[in-house]
Amino acid sequence: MTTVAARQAAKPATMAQALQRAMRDAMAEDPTVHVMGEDVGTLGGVFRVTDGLAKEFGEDRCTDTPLAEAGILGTAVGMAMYGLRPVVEMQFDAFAYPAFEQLVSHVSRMRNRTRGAMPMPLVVRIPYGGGIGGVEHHSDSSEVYYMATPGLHVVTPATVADAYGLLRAAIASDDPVVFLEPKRLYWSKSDWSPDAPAAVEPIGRAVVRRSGRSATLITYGPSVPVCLEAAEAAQAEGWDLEVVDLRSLVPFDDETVCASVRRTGRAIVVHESTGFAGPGAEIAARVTERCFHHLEAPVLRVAGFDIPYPPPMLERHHLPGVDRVLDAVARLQWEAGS
Amino acid sequence: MTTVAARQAAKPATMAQALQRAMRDAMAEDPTVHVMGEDVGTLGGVFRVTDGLAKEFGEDRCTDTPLAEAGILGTAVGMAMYGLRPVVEMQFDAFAYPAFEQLVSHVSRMRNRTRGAMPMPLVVRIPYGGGIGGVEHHSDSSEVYYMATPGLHVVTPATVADAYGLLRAAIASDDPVVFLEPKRLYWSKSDWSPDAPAAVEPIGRAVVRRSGRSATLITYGPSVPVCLEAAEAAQAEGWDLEVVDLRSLVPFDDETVCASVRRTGRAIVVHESTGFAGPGAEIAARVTERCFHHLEAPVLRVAGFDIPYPPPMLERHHLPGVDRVLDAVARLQWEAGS
Amino acid sequence: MTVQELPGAASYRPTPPPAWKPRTDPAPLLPDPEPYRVLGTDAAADFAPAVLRRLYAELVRGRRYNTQATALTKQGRLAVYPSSTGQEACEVAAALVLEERDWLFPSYRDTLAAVARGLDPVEALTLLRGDWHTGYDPREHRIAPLSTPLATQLPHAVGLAHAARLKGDDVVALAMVGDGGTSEGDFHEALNFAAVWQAPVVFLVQNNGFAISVPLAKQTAAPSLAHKAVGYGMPGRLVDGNDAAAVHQVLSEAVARARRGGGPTLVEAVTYRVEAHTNADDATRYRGDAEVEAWRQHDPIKLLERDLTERGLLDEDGVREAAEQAEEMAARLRERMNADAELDPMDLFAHVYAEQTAQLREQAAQLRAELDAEAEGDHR
Amino acid sequence: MTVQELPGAASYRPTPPPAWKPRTDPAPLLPDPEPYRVLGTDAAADFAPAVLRRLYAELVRGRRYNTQATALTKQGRLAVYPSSTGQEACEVAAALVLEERDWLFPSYRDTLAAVARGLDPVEALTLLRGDWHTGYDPREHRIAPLSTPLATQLPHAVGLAHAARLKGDDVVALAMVGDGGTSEGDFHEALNFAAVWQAPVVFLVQNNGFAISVPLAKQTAAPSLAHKAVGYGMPGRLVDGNDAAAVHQVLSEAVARARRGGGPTLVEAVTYRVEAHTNADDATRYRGDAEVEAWRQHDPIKLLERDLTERGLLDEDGVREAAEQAEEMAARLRERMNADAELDPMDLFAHVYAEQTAQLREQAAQLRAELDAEAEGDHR
Ligand SMILES: Cc1ncc(C[n+]2csc(CCOP(=O)(O)OP(=O)(O)O)c2C)c(N)n1
Ligand SMILES: Cc1ncc(C[n+]2csc(CCOP(=O)(O)OP(=O)(O)O)c2C)c(N)n1
Ligand SMILES: [Mg+2]
Ligand SMILES: [Mg+2]
Repeated sequence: MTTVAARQAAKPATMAQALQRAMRDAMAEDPTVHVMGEDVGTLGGVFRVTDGLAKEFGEDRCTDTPLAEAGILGTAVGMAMYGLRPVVEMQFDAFAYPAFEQLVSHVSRMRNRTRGAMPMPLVVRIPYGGGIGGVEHHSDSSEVYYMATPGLHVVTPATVADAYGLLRAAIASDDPVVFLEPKRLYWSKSDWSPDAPAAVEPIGRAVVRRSGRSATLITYGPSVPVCLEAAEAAQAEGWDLEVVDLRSLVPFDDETVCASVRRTGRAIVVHESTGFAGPGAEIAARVTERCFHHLEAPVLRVAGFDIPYPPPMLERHHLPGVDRVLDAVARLQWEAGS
Repeated sequence: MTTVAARQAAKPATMAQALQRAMRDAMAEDPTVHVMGEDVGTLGGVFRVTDGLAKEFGEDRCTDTPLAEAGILGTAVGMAMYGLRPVVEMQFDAFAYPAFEQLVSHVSRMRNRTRGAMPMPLVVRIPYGGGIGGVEHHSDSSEVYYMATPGLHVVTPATVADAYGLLRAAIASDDPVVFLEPKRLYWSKSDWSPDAPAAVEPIGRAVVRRSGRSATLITYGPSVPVCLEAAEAAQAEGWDLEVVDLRSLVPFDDETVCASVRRTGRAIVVHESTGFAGPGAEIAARVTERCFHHLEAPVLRVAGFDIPYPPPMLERHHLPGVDRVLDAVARLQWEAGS
Repeated sequence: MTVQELPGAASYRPTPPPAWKPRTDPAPLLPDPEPYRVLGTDAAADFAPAVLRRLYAELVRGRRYNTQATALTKQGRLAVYPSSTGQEACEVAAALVLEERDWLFPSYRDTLAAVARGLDPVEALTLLRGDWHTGYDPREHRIAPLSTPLATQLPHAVGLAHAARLKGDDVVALAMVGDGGTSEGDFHEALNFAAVWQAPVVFLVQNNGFAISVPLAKQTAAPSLAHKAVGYGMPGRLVDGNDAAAVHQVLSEAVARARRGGGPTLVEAVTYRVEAHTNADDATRYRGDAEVEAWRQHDPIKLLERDLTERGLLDEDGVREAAEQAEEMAARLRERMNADAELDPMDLFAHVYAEQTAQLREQAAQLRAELDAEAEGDHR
Repeated sequence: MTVQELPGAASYRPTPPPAWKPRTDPAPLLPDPEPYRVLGTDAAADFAPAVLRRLYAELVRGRRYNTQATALTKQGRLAVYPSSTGQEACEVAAALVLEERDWLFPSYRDTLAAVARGLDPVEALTLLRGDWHTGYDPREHRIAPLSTPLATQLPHAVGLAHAARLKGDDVVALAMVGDGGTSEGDFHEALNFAAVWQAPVVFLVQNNGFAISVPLAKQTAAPSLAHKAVGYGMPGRLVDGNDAAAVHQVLSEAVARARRGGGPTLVEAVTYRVEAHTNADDATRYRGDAEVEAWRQHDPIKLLERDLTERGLLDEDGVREAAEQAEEMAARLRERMNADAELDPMDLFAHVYAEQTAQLREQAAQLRAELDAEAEGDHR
């Protein structure tokens, strides 16, 4: 797609900028890509992720909609029926709930319903998770609702480069993708060039972010940096932890995850979402099913507590931090095995 | 509550009748109990579960609402704020999705939000599950969405007696209860007297429906009869299966479940819902966490496939039946252990 | 020019009250106090005879289709059928006012509208027969999938019409919904988006008096459902839904308006569901015979037949011919529906995603193995 | 008598077109073409001076409350504050028209309305300070929790009002929502339920021109938001939202109507959000200074002050006194908000359910242990 000559040098960029660039590039390449949502046009989104798109491509390509999430997703369905590729922004996690019926009853089922005649190539971007001091309803980790809905892909980046690559892949996908953007990583920076992601794989592959031999931390999105930090700290206590960033919750990359767990013999799933019937339940269950005889200890889960998301001043007690991850590592029955 | 003299002899009754009776008795005892929903009044509900209530208690106590599920649940929230105990009927599983925001953003959080000042003593009755030849959107098993939402109780009966007892307990609860009614058991019959349930425990206790020593089938709602049948059939193949009916998915009765699994050393979770990130994921994960060293084999899951619910003519291939349960039993690594 | 700049979209501007300016005039948006009628009025004389004759043939076929489909439920050939008997004028007119390039968004009750638009009735009935969900390619026929979640198809229609307009295509979408469906939030959001975007959509509400058992008086307190239009800034039209000519005319005007960039219209057609909600329903629980009988006297076929006959546009031969054609259609339908549907259980995994995931491949293999075992008869 | 039989609820009956009967007359439901005004008109002379004086004092306090709260965000004492500067007339009038037994359902922007109703400002700001979600007992104050999901509070208000009426209590609910919020399905469903049930509710839409950055022209194409009322069968009223006397009068009439069983009313108050959406917003991205400046000239306090002064109801002393009282309130608020909130992390598990589940007890014990370790400084 890009020639070597055109490649840009890597420069510091935020995740928000990489996401913006992904939409911009997709819109430039493909006139059927349309961005829509509340405040995405003139304002550029409350997180500025769509900044400049309306100016560059016009309001018909990047549209401020009326304030109605079911209407936004419902009209996007109709647009996809006519051959467009809508990229819908939900302003915050909890404000995607009004669109739940359209998502579950139509978006996820349209292809199957019509035996493939009517695919739903649309992306629902949802800023999710906590840690930004948001008031109630602004910090939900709602990924399990989408994971439990067959027909959807569920994707979440943890790095600037993945933010670009995964969003490009999501927009290119012929299936609906729920694209979860970790709010508290929006301003995380790294050196990155928009050219690099040409190498990013299509949706569905996890990646080992840190190799280790003692145990595997299975994680994604906002918890990836936490796990990497925990792995560094664990070194001091003699544990050499491997960190797997799932990137895609659906489809799930059993291969990468199980290869790691079979190697280490121990695993912990780490995420912000509440634990009970949360994403970690599936991950722990399937890893156990597939790697049972390699496991020296049960797969543990470090998750948000099973409570409504706390008010800002208390959220640090809820969010799984480095200490809580290390406490779990200590509980991995080290006396028992290898 | 009832004197011995007033006790009625057990007579054959359907689950639908027991549910109706539970509402009737609750309404008679407590004037704050109000039933509301689409067609619950004059018609008595499309499954006739509210039959006769409007006639007996008047339309203000059993109300045909406008056709709008968010409005139904949203107004019920307001009624509960004023001290009533609304019992809301959603006509079918998939038609509860429009009410998702009200359920997740308000019903489940109101008590916590107000530090206990404003509880939400309401019941959301949802006929769920397949096996009745329903067209698309009439057979969803949506329980995991509710399980993953802290603040809700999630309950589902498998017997006529439990239908009565659990619904009485749900209406009496000071917390919101999602009450899932297995559609295909509505017409299941057994000898039952409305007096018996005085003995039914409050929400939160599982029950061993069949004792066995070889392995535990953990199940609930519409899959309970399937598991009991499978257990009978397994006898012929030399397996003595225990069947645990969870009855309450939230709170989860770890005690009963783990006691059984520790005894048998093997477990299979059986439910209709899709498997991936389904209820069985949590159940398998927590049983493994708690009983790891008692397990001779990984906890297996027998669930609906990870697909949108099939059309009526194909649903039998999707639903976990006796054969699929027995196939899973055979995979429990019998060579490995005790 | 962006859609936001198109005429109508931006007429409502916030200005400080000190300089409050007259905004969209609500008067032309309000429906007439009486449902519009053609048959039996002077307007009938102006109506193109060819259209009336076409309507008549389709109404007769439509009625026969309804009775045949209901009969198929009794024979176990359909899982369920929500009949549109008594509402054929709306069903047929909705189909006939559209061009081939236009799109129809039926509600779950509107298989007849799809059939009148030319869809193979067996394909139209797939959902209700139960061999698959949607039995046709929506794009080939420009008919959105028949589906049960009420009012959810309305935003789809708006989005599609909007997309067509953005692409510069001369396409109108006609979306159908019941009186009960107007209470859903999706109705509201769809109409609002349509008006703000000035999308070429026509919303047809068939007010048939009931949502299953719930009468209109418990559904709304509005002067009429058509009055809802003014709150979105679109015209509302009230029409006698059993007067096929009137429905045809009102819908044609709305379609023409949408086509020329005039934006959406809300049409309320007052009609009546003569049969029970579906074959599974017992209508005697919630309404009396007298009301049903009164409506049977206002039958859409009778109304049109009387008019055509009086004006010499229909004679006994014509009536017989229409009946025979309808009977033929019914016989063919019966025959084809009596054949067992061909089903491949492996299709369950074929269309969940564009590319089958590893997870679904595993599960498909499991089912394959089960089916093979079953076929060999060696399964438990 | 059931609610369904109460006057108004059942006025819309399905009858066959042959016998079409006149239904609810839409004319009285339609709003006037111009926003209603009192200040600067003849109507002002009839207005009770005591009410005007009370409004004035509250407006001045309200403005000061707004600026103080915004200042607290800059000092990190509030997580976020959505100011109602410029909208104080609506906020204050909404609070004052209610009796003690009535209920207020504010939107997320309406902390001022809650405060004007008598709620402790620190309790009102708890959500925005971030130490808990709702800082007060809603039942004690009859103020529903301030909460952000837009329009979701409207069906709550309807349900509560309906419940009160069923119980025979003489209680009215007043529910507030923004212009943007009217696009949500919940708005539609709430108004429809209210009208069908003839619930004693007043809906107050503060049309402040914007939903964050989205201007009204992209939100609706309606002649006015008040015109939505007719589609539900309730009266719509349009009022100058910066004219405190006019808002007070229109809301009072609507409350009185609801109280005497006359059913719900939709009031659109035309106003303007003078500040940015919240302290985190940059309003220059989507609107120019000129528009803001024009509205500043139509300031609710200035309007009322001018009228009161001209009529001799307010002199320099009165102005100073009001300012002083407001300053005192602000000083107290500042002081109290500068104290750190007392927080117990174990509260996280205290109110999820009436009775703590075993699962939560386990998790609470985990946090307890972590906190103890942290306190002992021996944690990693
Ligand atoms: C969202 C949703 N809620 C409930 C139902 C169940 N249901 C099916 S038909 C029906 C009544 C529909 O009434 P109306 O909209 O007037 O259409 P009609 O049946 O009269 O054609 C109901 C409540 C549904 N299909 N979808
Ligand atoms: C359901 C929902 N969607 C989106 C949001 C995010 N949001 C917060 S305020 C706002 C704009 C509200 O505009 P309006 O209703 O006019 O009220 P105003 O802010 O002008 O008082 C939006 C989109 C939300 N809080 N709730
Ligand atoms: Mg109807
Ligand atoms: Mg606003």
